[in-house]
Amino acid sequence: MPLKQAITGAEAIAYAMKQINPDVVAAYPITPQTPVVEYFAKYVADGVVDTEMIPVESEHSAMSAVVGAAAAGARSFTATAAVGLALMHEIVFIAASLRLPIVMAVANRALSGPINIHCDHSDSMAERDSGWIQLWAENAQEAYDFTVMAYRIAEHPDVRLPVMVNFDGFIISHGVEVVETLDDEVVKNFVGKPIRMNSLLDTSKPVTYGPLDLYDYYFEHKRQQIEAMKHVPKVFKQVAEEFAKISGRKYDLVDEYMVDDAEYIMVALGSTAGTIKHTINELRAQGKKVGLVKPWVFRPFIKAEFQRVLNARKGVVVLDRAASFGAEAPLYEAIKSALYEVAVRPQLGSYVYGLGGRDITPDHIKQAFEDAFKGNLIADEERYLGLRE
Amino acid sequence: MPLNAIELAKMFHDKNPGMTQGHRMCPGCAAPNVVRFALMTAIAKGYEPIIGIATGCLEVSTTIYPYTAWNIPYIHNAFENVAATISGVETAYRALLRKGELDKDKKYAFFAFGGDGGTYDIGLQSLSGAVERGHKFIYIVYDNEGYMNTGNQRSGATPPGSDTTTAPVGKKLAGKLQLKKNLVEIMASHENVYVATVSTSDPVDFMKKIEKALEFDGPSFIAAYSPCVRFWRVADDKAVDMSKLAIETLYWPLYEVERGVYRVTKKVSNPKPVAEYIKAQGRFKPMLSRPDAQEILDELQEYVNRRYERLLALEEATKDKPIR
Amino acid sequence: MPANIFEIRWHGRAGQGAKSASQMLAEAALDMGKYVQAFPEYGAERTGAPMKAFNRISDEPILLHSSVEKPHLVVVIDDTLLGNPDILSGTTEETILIVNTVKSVEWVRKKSGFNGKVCVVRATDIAVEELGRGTPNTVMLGAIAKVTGVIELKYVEDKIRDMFLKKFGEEVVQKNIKALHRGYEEVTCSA
Amino acid sequence: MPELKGWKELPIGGLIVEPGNARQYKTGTWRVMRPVYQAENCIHCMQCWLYCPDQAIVVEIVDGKPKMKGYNYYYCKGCGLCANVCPKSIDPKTKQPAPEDKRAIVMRPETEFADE
Repeated sequence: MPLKQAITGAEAIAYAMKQINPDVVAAYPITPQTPVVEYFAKYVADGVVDTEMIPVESEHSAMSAVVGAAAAGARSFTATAAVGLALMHEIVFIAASLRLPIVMAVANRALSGPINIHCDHSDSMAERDSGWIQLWAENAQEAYDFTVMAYRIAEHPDVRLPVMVNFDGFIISHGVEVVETLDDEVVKNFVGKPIRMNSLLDTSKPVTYGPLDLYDYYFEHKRQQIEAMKHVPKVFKQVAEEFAKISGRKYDLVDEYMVDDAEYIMVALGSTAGTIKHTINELRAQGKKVGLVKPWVFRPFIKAEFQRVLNARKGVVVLDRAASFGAEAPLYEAIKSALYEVAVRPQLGSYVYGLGGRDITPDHIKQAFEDAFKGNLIADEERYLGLRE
Repeated sequence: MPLNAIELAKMFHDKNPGMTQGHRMCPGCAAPNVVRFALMTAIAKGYEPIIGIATGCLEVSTTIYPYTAWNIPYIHNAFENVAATISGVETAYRALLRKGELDKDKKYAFFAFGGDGGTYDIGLQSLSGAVERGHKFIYIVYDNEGYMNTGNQRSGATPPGSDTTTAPVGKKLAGKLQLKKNLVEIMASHENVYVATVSTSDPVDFMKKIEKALEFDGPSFIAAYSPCVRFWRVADDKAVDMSKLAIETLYWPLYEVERGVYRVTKKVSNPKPVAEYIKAQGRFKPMLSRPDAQEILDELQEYVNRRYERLLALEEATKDKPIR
Repeated sequence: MPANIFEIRWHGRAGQGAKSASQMLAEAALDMGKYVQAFPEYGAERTGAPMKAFNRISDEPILLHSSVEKPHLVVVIDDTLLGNPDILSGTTEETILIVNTVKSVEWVRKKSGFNGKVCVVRATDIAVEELGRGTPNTVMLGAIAKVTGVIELKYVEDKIRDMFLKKFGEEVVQKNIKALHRGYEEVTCSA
Repeated sequence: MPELKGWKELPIGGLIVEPGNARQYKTGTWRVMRPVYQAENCIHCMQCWLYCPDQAIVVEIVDGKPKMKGYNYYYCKGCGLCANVCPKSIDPKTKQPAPEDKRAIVMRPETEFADE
């Protein structure tokens, strides 16, 4: 029987990992990811899981160790946040290039400096071209569900790419919410046995991982990675469909909320999407035709989904919890680029909000929608919510 | 009986010991022999080696896509993380063994190889962490005293007076001014570790130490003296000669530390002056033509003497009572 | 804020257990079939610094992820915090204030300058009497149950049992339940 | 060089799944000095075999003992380490380099073998 628990997002992810019972977990504590590691370490200490845990001396070694473990055929997991992810950066790319089905939970937190421990998306946005699949959770429930789904996507023979499960630091990681967890057996059967390929431990078929790959072959290997990303939508949908059968919860590439008749649509990632939904409910009560599209899958970025949903709307407001200094904010840039090819382009507006954990409230969201209602969205103007002038 | 050339030739004359022909290391490089000596020992003793290599000469020259000079499982991850990487492989082994997914009678040996750059400098944190965590693996640094892969830049292992491109001998400065980092002692300061220095010029000692490392219940760190004939500016056939000279001058003392117990495995009763070693190599030539050359030589000689005396004292001190 | 979401703000000092109390409240409310949130405010504070924690309780799924700005209930675990302007932030005359103090309602009103409904409970004293240590959480939950009805005692009792039975045994469970009930019984409010 | 395959044909991840295929790569073209084996002086001590960094010494087992049979010039890079470590390269009495006709290995410029 599914169980409703009041738990934090960090505990929800650790709980999912407990049910998955991975072979190897290598992680280093960093706020606000730390409770994920702590909860999991307790499972290991209590013998609830068979996992071998590597308490590494840095995030760089965490990612390095899971690369080694995954290449050895172990189902491997790590978790990090912010500057920890930045420290891993080099190896994040290597993990994807070696096509290792690693899963990593990222408690999204602002990158330094100045140092800040609170939520924004600058950490994962800096890794968006690393070749990892990026799933973005709105709440602890989605963080749990994506963790359960992640290995099925990562290990799929058509994909073989690492998956990053993003969940907002503190807001989701430390906030207690109601999470409906599945039975251990159900998760175990859903995730299944690891699909191992080219294990280093198979000495009968020795493989060489990570050779020097020069201009005569490197490009072809990158092309393969590009291709693998193209297979993600199909595989994600398959896995999501199966997941719906065991959970009753339906996921897709994008989450569409009240979009059918919406004239104005907001686009946002993570926990803010929930606050936007809440605000949409209020605005709908006032007769405003507003909706939300939230990328559940941000990498690969599925243009067609946004073209389908956003075509011919009156206004599209994109909220970014990360700035791209000297360029358009990352989510906005992607949406704007997608809309180049739609039949009827909506008015578009870019809003950056919530950097370093600055609160985003329904009032801020209404403010952005107001601009849209007035026809006052300017595609080339970046605006800020909750910022003091 | 210790392994010797005749026995090894019988075993390996028709097969490659992990590393194969067709690699593209420089002619006369010592590193392939460091690898072969280690892997032959492991295979001869019934182990199946799995190796990780840090970015460096050995890595780039043996795995130029689509070719690999390895017929054993191999992973290269990055420059600074081979210890962490192999710790992941070793942990995966323990996890899968526990879950009954591996043949429990099979003896794996996990090796990590790194140059001095990847070990003394950029990879030191990763190495220290992996050793502290107690993974059962053997880390071998092939120490050629500089970033030779990229053309002779200074590393923490470069000796004073050596001419490198990033610490060149100039009108003012005599090349690298600092002593070589004593990494062996740093590694010996980790608890529950087996640490040894080796040289290909003493294969019996080399292989005995590898054997010990294989049997040691914990991590091992082996520092292998590995002349770079190219950037030390010696003739292609001089790697073994230089290694011998390094031992005879006490520049590279052969010893081991097992859980704090020191043992000097090669006693040198009448050491040759270290100047003989220095003067045999072109990399010191620019320094030797400076007016302060003698001062530098004297300092180095003094250091070498002091280090050896210290080792003998530690051997004596830990003989009956380990220091930990 | 839609009326169907009940919002609570806790004020305490880091280390006093406001975070745990808010989580326990959330769990009890969940067992009542409610949707809940509990989240503390994180800075870099160490033991003793003033801190806040929050709850949302609703009959419907809670989508909001912003912080609580207009609490329906403010719970103050440490009366030395009264006078701190944070405590009144976002409150109206509709807001209820529950304070752990041995002082009177009038004293609290004067000290805080708060005009709405004020309730007081000697939570620390009761905890010392019943549990032998001054951890006021369960007493405060009893007071909240009485004053607001957002949680019911029997659900909190179940939580107490979940938390303490295995670790400390039935005696500790009973002591905590007693403390809970005394909080319920002994909280007094302004008219 | 092998045929340059397109991206659809290559194994993913840059993996090399054919162990030791570097053996196809001829390192013998690097050689400028050639070691020449003079079997009549060889004592089959296997020092050359032990030290050859390119595994270019050909050894066969005869009556249970390894015998040096010469070079695999496909791989030999001509570093001369074999000649250097060969005990027959030193005159046991004088401790000086032995005369060439007494050695088991002598190094010759590759140009002398241009016809081959």
